[in-house]
Amino acid sequence: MSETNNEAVRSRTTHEQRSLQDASSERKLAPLVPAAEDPNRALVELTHVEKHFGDLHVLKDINLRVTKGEVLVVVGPSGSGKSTMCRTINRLETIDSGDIRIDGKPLPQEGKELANLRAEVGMVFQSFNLFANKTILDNVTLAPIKVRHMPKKEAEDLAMDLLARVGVDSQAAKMPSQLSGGQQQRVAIARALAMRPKVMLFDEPTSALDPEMVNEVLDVMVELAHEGMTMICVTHEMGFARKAADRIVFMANGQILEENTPEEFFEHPKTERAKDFLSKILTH
Amino acid sequence: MSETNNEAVRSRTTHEQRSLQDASSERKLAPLVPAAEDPNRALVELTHVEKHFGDLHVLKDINLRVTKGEVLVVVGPSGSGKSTMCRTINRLETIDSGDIRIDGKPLPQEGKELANLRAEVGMVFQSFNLFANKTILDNVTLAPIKVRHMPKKEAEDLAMDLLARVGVDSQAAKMPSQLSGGQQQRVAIARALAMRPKVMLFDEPTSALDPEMVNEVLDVMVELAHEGMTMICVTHEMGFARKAADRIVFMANGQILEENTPEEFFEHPKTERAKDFLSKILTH
Amino acid sequence: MNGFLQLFSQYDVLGAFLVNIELTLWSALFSMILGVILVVMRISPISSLRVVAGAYVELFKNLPLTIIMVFMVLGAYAQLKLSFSDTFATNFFWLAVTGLSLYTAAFVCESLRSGINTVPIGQAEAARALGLGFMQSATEIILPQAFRGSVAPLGNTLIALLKNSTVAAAASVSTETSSLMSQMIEFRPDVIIQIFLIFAFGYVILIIPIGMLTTYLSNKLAVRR
Amino acid sequence: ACGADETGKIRIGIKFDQPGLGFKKSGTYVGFDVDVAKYIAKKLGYSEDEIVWKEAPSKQREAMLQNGDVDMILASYSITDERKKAVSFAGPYFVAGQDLLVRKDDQSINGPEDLNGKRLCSVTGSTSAATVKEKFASEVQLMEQPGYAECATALFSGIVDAVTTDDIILAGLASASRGKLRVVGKPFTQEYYGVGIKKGDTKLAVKINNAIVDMIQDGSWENAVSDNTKGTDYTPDVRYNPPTPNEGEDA
Amino acid sequence: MADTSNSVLFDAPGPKGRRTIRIANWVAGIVFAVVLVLILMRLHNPPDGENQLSWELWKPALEREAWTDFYLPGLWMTVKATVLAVVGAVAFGLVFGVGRLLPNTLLRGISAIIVEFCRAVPVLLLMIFFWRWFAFAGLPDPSYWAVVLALVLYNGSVVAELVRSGVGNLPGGQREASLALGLTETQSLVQIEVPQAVYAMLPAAVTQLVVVLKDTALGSIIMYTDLLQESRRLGSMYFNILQTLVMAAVIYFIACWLLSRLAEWLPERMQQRTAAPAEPEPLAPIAAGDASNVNQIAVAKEVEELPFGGAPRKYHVHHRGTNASIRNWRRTRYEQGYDVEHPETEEQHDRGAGKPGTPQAPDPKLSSREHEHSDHGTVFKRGDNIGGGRTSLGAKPKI
Ligand SMILES: Nc1ncnc2c1ncn2[C@@H]1O[C@H](COP(=O)(O)OP(=O)(O)OP(=O)(O)O)[C@@H](O)[C@H]1O
Ligand SMILES: Nc1ncnc2c1ncn2[C@@H]1O[C@H](COP(=O)(O)OP(=O)(O)OP(=O)(O)O)[C@@H](O)[C@H]1O
Ligand SMILES: [Mg+2]
Ligand SMILES: [Mg+2]
Repeated sequence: MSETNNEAVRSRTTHEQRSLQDASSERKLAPLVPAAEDPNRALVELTHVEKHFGDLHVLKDINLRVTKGEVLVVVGPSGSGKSTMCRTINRLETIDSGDIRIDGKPLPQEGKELANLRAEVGMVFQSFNLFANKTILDNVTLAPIKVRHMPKKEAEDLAMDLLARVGVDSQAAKMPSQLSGGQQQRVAIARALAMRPKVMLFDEPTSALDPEMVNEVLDVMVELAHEGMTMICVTHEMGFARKAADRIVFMANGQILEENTPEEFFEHPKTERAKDFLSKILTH
Repeated sequence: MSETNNEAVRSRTTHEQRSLQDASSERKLAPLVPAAEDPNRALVELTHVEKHFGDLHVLKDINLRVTKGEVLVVVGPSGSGKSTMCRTINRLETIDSGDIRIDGKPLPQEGKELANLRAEVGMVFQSFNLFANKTILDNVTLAPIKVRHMPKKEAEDLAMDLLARVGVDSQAAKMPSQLSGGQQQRVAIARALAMRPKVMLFDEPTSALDPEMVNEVLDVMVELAHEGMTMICVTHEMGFARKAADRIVFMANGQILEENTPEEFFEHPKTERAKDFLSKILTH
Repeated sequence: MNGFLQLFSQYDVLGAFLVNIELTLWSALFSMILGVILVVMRISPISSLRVVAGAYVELFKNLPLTIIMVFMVLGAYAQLKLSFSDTFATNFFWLAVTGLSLYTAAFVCESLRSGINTVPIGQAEAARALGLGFMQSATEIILPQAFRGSVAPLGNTLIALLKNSTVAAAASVSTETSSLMSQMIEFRPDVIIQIFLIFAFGYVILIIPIGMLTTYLSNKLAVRR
Repeated sequence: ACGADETGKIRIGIKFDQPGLGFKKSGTYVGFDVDVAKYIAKKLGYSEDEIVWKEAPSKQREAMLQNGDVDMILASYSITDERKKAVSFAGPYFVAGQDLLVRKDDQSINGPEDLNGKRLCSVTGSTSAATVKEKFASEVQLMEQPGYAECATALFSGIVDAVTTDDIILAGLASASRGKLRVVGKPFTQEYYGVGIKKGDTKLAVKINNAIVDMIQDGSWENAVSDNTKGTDYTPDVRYNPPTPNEGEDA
Repeated sequence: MADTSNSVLFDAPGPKGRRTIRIANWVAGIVFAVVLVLILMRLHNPPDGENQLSWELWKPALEREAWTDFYLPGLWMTVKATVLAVVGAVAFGLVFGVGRLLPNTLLRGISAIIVEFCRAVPVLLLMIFFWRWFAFAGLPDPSYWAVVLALVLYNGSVVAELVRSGVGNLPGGQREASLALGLTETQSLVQIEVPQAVYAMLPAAVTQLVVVLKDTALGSIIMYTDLLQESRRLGSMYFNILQTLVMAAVIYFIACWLLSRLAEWLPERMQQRTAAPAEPEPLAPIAAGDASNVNQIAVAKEVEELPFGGAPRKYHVHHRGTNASIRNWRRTRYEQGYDVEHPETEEQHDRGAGKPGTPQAPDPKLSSREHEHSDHGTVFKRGDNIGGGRTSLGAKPKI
């Protein structure tokens, strides 16, 4: 079934993609990702990361290395620590021990440097988290203006560019609550991209969406992957994982149990936990 | 793709089922359904049922007949009146005209008779609706004690029996909020079963659940179907529909548009609406 | 300083607080009773009862307590001859209690109703679907949950009542704290700030524990959903 | 106070809420205090539209004079030694006495001694009721109300039997009562109503005293009293009235 | 708030039920009418005193002069005090509400003490004190400023709590999203959280306006010439004080009632601009420093009624966001009793007891609740426990 599922995703994607490309050919858009330099540089590197919530050991000796341009998909049962790991990468969650490096530099602990680092790591949340008191456009321009001190005009141009790219430019003046979930999530992606991040983190970006809207968001992500963005995605969308991932990481109980290519992982999971998980996730 | 989907459901189900049966073989459990008598008796019969909400015509001339032991699955787009129909059957919603009979008797309008009838129709809600102020065990024993005047001891034995059957007996002393959605829904099924209902109504029992928990609930429902329970299920789980349904009813716009066997319905939907609906529902 | 201490032997500050506490307790009792009656009327299926209770609540919620207190004396007592005792002090005390109770009952009713509103309709439907009757589902499922949801708003109402008891001054109760504070200020305007702080902290000391207790109870009893 | 141009005008503090003495009605001010104030102002060289009336509630009178909010106050302001520490007085222009107001048909009360076992109303914060209780009738029950109108209403409806305060105020109430109330007419204290002025302003005090003398002599004083107590058979205590204004002339 | 109180208790009545209801309806209606008539008769013909319904008494209370000389000037004074008090209260509330959220412990503590103090002292005491104090100090218009200042302090403290619970009620995601974009904590507070808290609190602030308006009537006790005082004066001219007070009451009622309607009309509009629940009932937390009781009331808000009074279908919300407590998430839940056991011990327990084949839910309670996950697009984000780790006074566990 996963095969067919995947096919369905693919067919829809190419369709959507075409129209997106149509849109982008009308205006000249800047590339989303800074030009690649050394393809083997580690952009994100976690070594021996440990994290407790009180008595609960949520991250156990996590080691992970994401190189430039790589698309990493993290899967695993609920509560296995996927979100926590994702959030430690831009220090929304502190770690107890271990080391996290972004683009070779250790994660700053606080203050301006931390804010600057966070600006380089884009994050997209399950629940969109658009700023409810700002219009779509303001949502996207806020950080460039406040953090990057970009002139308002320039920030707005950039924002309209990005909104066009994710296909919601016509909604720029609306409030977030007036958009559908899928549109909101695409705005959230544009908002993160506006900071020209080196790496993007996605924490279950589609699981709060109505089924009909899942694909419009996945399409944007697929395109982003194609453009060479470095991405870490926590997701349950196996079709997307198969299609876009360079590598799949399987977590359970706070540990990384498997790391493999999509083909290998889906066809020949090595651990019992992964087999069990796949059987659960793929049956309906 | 639906084929594979279906297969997956089947394979998992049998696996789970086996283990459920293992569990039940450890203790001797009473059968869930009173011994069958006349297989062709109509347990639930709706004739010319009409219902408005203000100007909105939600049920238009509904005619439906469910015989003993039959498993009826109701599908249809959102807002088509599936839930409303389901709820009229035990008069959580009143009807404007038409006739509803349960086991040959017309639906009482109020008072003790209505309560008694409702006791014979089990209902499982989308949002579980476990009594938040009672423990799991009390949730299940409440109605047998209060309505059926069963001695406490006996009711508790019965409840533990049923909880074991749905696999949550270890949680009996907890409060509902401490259980996962899947567990809560299974308790809700046990609670309905504790009244030894003649027919069970399920209103989208899995759509408020996290994906991983859907199957644990569907498994219980499948087993129930196998034991011969008469069931009316509103659901979007097509795998379940294919596997367990004797008949599928397709509703749209308050009308019953199609009634057919699962095979016929899925392979050769007769109406455009059904085709359209199926194409939407089966793509992801 | 000596004069200041002398002020307290001369004026019965504790006694004044006692008057306010008594006013509060009696009014709490009566407003609770009336509030329950109102809420029952308000949620009953009988529309005339609903209308009357609704009108009552709207009326008292939107009138200044001061006016109500004045009406108690000039309207209820002077015109309708509602009298509790031939002794003026007692009579005005009870008139003040009546006024406070009438006023607070509207808020009690709202608190209880918001408690009932915290019960999701699904709970009632589940109870009905299992064959529980009206009394059974009310006593077993709805009211226990509704009561727990009312704890916090009721606590807020009680605190408001204690503070409002000072308005009894408008109903000629002259022994309570605000009247006494006025008298003391009249007598010793030079220590006005100290006098005020004494009374203010009296209320802080009374109210903080009520608040803590309410919070504790409402968290403790809260229905987890 | 609200930004009206006050240069070249005289600001006089009066009560706004005492029928018969100082009362705001249809945008104008009426009452005995008002009449006296107008007369004084005229003698000081201010026409009627050069007067700015200000409300002077009992508890704010000293402060208003000290701040210079008003030039003088005529607001049933009794001359006392305590008050003279903070302000000066001119006058007195009237000697009031504490008296009782009762229902017209109630013949049982003819003096403060008759109040034993009866109910008496006074306004919050005044000492007049306490005086009655201490000196004349220890068995009396007291009720405090925020204003005299409330007391009078209570008297109407029978929940109290008498209202006590200065006789001229009671007379004002009685005159507004459509003949249903009467003043007993046996004042049992003396209150010397003075014109409150800024402390030590002897020059002004002399001018005011002269004006009051004039007023008494040309009969305007008599007229003012009778105008404002119309409909009652009230007469001021003749033992003290009209008074000799001699306050505040020595510094 | 969706009013489900009726449908929650009563089943839709059948024919017999409807008849009983109809009869009861008439009986009750007649009883109330009779009571009303009795009261009016009593007023018409009291044992002593005058007929309170006579036109002679009502006319002076209703005529033109009464309005131009008494009610309208009084109302103006009332409005003057109300408006200034509201403006002051909002300013006070914003300053100290934000003060209670600042990272600095000292500022937070001071704000907390001020707010809690102002909330506990009866407004009347404040008024009397300021009135006397200002009079002694020789300020002009002491009663006006006393009324305004007392109302500012009390209502400002309520607004402060509304701001705080508004910020606390925001889903944690709003703050996280701004941090993730590289904004600093203070920027996030100023740009994102406080504006939304203000939108969320606006309806409640309008409700609070009703309280302010009503409380100005206390000013009459300290001789402020507001509507109540003016109508008393009018009444002392014709001895129809009851009538004039009734008129004052009617004016107060209408003004407050209109404001209440406004407060009910606002939330829908405000909800578009905030991720916190915007509600007309001020859900100011009760006790010193603890705002957590908000969540019990919030549950009710999830039930939204359908247009024709039937039962709403989808209200199961398993995940709620909370902003204030994000750092203390687990401890607060533990304190609130969601977790009877520590998750870890329980998992082991589960595993030990779990029978083979029992569908093993991966630690159900915690995981399912933490993440905001909403049913079908409508994202309900509700405050779960407010003020958990951020307040100095009440953040400690209550037991
Ligand atoms: N702030 C917190 N405080 C305490 N415990 C937490 C907190 N956040 C997460 N947890 C716990 O840590 C564990 C890992 O959580 P995490 O959210 O990372 O899981 P996940 O893999 O993302 O799950 P899901 O698929 O449900 O999103 C869970 O047991 C969760 O209950
Ligand atoms: N109590 C009510 N008052 C008014 N309209 C209602 C009420 N309940 C349902 N409706 C409307 O009646 C129609 C049918 O609703 P119903 O819930 O039966 O649909 P459904 O098929 O169950 O949809 P879904 O798949 O979304 O659950 C919808 O348009 C709904 O908005
Ligand atoms: Mg997660
Ligand atoms: Mg439905």
